[in-house]
Amino acid sequence: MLFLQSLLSGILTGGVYALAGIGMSLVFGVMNISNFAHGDLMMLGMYLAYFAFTLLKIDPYLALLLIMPITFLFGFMLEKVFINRVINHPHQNQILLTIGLGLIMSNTALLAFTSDPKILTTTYSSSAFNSASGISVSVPLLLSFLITCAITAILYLFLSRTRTGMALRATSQNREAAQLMGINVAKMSAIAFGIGTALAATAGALIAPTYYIHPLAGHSFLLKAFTICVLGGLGSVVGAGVGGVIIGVVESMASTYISSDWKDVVVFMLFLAVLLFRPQGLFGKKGGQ
Amino acid sequence: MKRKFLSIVAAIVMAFPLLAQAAPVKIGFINSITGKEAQIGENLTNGAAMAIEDLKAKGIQVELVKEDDGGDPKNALAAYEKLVTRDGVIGVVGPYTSGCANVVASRADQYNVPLLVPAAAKEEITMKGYKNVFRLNAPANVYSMVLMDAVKTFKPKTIAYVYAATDFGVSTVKTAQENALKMGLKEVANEKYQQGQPDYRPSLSKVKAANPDLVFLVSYDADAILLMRQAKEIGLTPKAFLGAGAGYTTAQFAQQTEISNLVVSATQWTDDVNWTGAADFAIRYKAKYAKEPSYHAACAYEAMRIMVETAVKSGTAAKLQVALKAGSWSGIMGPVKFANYGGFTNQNNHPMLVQQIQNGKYETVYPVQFSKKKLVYPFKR
Amino acid sequence: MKKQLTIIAIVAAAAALLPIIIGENPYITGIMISMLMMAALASAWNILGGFAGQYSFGHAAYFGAGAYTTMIVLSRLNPNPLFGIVAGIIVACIIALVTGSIVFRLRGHYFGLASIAVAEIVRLSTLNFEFTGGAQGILLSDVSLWGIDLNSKNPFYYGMLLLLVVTLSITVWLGKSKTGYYLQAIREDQDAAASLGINLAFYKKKALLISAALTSVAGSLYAVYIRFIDTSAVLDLRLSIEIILTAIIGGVGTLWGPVIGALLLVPLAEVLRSNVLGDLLVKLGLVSETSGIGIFLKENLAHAHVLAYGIITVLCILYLPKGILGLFRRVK
Amino acid sequence: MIQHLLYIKRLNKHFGGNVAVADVSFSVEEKQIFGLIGPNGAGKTTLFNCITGFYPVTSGDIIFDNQRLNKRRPDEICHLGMARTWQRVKPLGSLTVLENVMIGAFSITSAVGEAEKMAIEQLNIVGLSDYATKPAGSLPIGLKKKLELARVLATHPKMLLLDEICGGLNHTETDTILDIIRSVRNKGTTIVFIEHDMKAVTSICDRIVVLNSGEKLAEGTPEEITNNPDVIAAYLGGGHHA
Repeated sequence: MLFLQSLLSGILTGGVYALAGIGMSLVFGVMNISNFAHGDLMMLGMYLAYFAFTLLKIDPYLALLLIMPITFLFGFMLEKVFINRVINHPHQNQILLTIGLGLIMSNTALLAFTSDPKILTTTYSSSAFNSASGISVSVPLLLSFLITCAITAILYLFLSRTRTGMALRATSQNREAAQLMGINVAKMSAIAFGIGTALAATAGALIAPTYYIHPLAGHSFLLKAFTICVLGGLGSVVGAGVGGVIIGVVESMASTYISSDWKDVVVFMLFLAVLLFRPQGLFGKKGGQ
Repeated sequence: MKRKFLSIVAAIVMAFPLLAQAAPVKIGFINSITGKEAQIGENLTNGAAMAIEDLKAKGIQVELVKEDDGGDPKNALAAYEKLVTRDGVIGVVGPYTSGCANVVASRADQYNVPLLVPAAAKEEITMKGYKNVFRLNAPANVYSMVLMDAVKTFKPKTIAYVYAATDFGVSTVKTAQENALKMGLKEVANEKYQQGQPDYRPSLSKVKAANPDLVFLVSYDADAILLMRQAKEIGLTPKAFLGAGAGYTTAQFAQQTEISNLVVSATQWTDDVNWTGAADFAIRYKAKYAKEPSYHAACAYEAMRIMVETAVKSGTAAKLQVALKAGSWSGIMGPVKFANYGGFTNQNNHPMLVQQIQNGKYETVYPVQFSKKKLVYPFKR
Repeated sequence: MKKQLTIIAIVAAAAALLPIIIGENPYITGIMISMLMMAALASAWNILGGFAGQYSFGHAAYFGAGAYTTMIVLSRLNPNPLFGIVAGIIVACIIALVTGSIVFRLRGHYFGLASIAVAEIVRLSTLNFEFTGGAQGILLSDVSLWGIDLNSKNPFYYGMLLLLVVTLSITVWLGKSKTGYYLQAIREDQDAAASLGINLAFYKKKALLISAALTSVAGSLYAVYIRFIDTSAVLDLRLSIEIILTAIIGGVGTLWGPVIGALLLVPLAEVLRSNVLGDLLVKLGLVSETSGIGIFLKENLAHAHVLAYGIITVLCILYLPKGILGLFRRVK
Repeated sequence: MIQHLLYIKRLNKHFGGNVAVADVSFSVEEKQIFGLIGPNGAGKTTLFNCITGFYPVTSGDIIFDNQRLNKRRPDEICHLGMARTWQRVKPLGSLTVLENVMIGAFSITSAVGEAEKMAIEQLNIVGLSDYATKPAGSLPIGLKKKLELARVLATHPKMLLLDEICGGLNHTETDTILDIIRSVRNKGTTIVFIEHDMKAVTSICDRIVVLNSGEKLAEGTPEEITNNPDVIAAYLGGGHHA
């Protein structure tokens, strides 16, 4: 009973983690950049969903149709203006640049929206399906899980069936070779960052109805997204998807059977264990360096 | 290199005398304007600002020097030292966070400038015998005491704790456990959590499985709403939810009627308490800032009012210390007197209130002499 | 090497005279202590980051190890802070050894991410354990050493100065030793370094141990100075990032870069925090206190200080990737 | 009996499903100049990486100076007396030329002064003394190759593995390098040599192994190899010119 309940809520929560992880993994694969602003991009999605709901009266899940293109363009622009200028710099400078961009975003949000957390309450925010055996499934969580699955499937098709998708994958495999084959890698980087941003924002918007919206709310997801990326294999979309669900379940199980205040420690231990014993991640292809 | 260093120091040294011009009476205010506690800090800012306005209307002039500590004790100390050595304030209100208040309190006797702590809950702050440290609000142990007292008559048997892994959370639960022991309550679950998680269902499911009469909660603003939502989702229905201050006493929480109705919470202040000016303060605050005042705002208002009124009469830090020690006041926080009792020094023995959300509104339900409504027990959806 | 050591000695001597010149001024002394501390932290980080090119994003763990060990030893075992400092070094080195054994098998992104994970494990464990004071932190009433009054600031000023001098001297010495050359070889190309007989893990660990030990001493001094610690003050990721930013903005891999970074950033943060700028503009009559801009400056400038940090970081990475010292080098 | 310094016994290296080196065996005599040739992707560099400890081998043995190298780290192998250069040169870019060579010298001395002396000596040998204080990253490719050579020579190796040390060089530069290699051999160092330039290989090598698609195709003296029809078919026919 308790086991099933935690397994279920772990899987569903993991779905949202997965989306955040996939966005980061894609950026990582194509651009070889650890994006420390990812959490702040999630925060952006949360606020967009909130304002779409309060000002335009659009359901947060429906608002995704608006949020995704807007944040894609935002990410595209971020890449063009900032990130691509450091694409050949050392990793640490790239990391610090994204940290700086993240600080600017979160603190601008603090000035604009104050540090009062916003709560997005929909009619289904705290509703659940309850089975006779006493297991409950949160309605918004289930919805966001299904949307995550759909988005992941679309992304997968996009990457494997379209020209741009294949070019993205080629760039991710070998940047130099892709360039020699005539792929515009600069454009691919911008597209990858745009998609990564859109996915982060989507994750933010999906979690908004069951979470709170705050300028620093994305930060608790940043390290999770990294863990997911490493777990799934840096750059692997499918890996990140599965990694997200694994992290969700591990967290949920850890808080049920160990203790909720140690669950993050368990996740970080898992992270280190993966780095030690399988540095290429569960779905990574390349041999360890 | 060296020259650069010296010039920077020189620039700072020279910048300050400019700011320290003669003024009526100077009071410092250290607050968390930025950082993790910025949200509560804003309530304190508003409360203090209203006090200054009200005093001005009464013809009492004061120069307030505001400092931000960002929730970092190192900054709080720098702020306090700047206030007392550079700005020449004769009294300081603040800081908000317990960590910052602890550090500043431990230095107050060194500089002999009185510190009035408006809302930090940690007991230690006024338990070290500091001559210059005064505290208006009731310390952490009172939160659980008053909550337990309020439900005592209903004879609950078991209790579960769900609380944030923060100083306030841990301290409050520690004293709650002591009180529960005295009442003969059996602890059936103890779930400490890290703030900011999206999923508390596993912890709540464990609590539900233990089927407690009382669920004792300590959470900050947003977490409180999240926890109660998920509690409703999984069908956790004890006889009472007891929320210790913070997240369970916000207007935002009360507005979520679907999940917050009948939740009981401890607070330093309510707008329907029969203390002088409390209701009026609430109305004016709402008009000015377009939101309900939290107890933090009321604490800051009253602390600032007492500090300034006393400082203006005293004129020096030493006299202010004596006046604060000797004086007694009555206002929106009820009667105030800084006394020594039960190990505390200069602590206002503030009676805390218990309120319950009834139909989306906080109603004071305990102690009886301050309340109009009755506590609804047991809790029902 | 002699020349560099002489410069350090001259600068240190001048810095040692400063408190005497300034006189009894706890506020300014306090800020100078923060500057010296940040300079020492960034310089200690630079030994690993600048020499070996291993960018640790988890140095708060060593700072916290020093701070916590010292406070625990002081409050339970021995009232002499020197014991606490030594115990802090030992604990920090143990954490560094464990961390090193795990993370130095990894390269590039992995090292940075793994160092965060280790630091987070340290932070969360400290928060969850009872003996560390957990979420409540550790508060200490009074400390004294050989009858010196540790309520005054000067002992800490000189303590931090000494730590900085030691750190800089180690940096100079490293620059001219086999270990230093080896670390630089590792920074430039790990495969080439290994093929030339350099035991990568051994030398990286050596650099980490030196760096961690120095960082922990800063943590110990901080703890005794402030006399209250909790995880958000001494183990937070923010601190790790602040250390890196200081080093980068000053100039990674240079002797004086981290020091210059601290001398600029700490006062800047203080100026923004205390809103001196806004007050100054008002006092000078440039902006009216009641005007929109005046109110905005007074109310919001403090809010903006982290924002300013972000903007400076971005500008620095884009236009000064080698730091301020890098700029001077380019001019030369 | 002839003393062999290096034995490669039935060496295999797989990457996932790809076989990069298949069952290769050969041995190198002391003081020999031993050539390792083959078309692109034949597995030469992979073999080097296995021998010098950068890749773990899938199966087989590597015996150097009576020691099994299979599980040794690159730095240990270097200390055993085997040094290598890289096909894509790896100068320690921001260090000076002298410092680069000192890094090599540090494997036999810990004293900075002595390492500097040894490094200057090596720079004289390869003719880079004029560039001693220049950052290594700023050198043109020909000088970088010389630097690679000086750096490994400073480790005083028993055996030197050279990965296309003449690649990208003009004739004069190639001749200088070959002269240096000969003189190094004459002082007692054994040399294994990967090279594309057939002329360089045949002019300098005592013995040659030809790899193709990871397998050993032929082994013999330069004359035997240049006349081997299999080699001509696989190697020369593959678009490369002697």
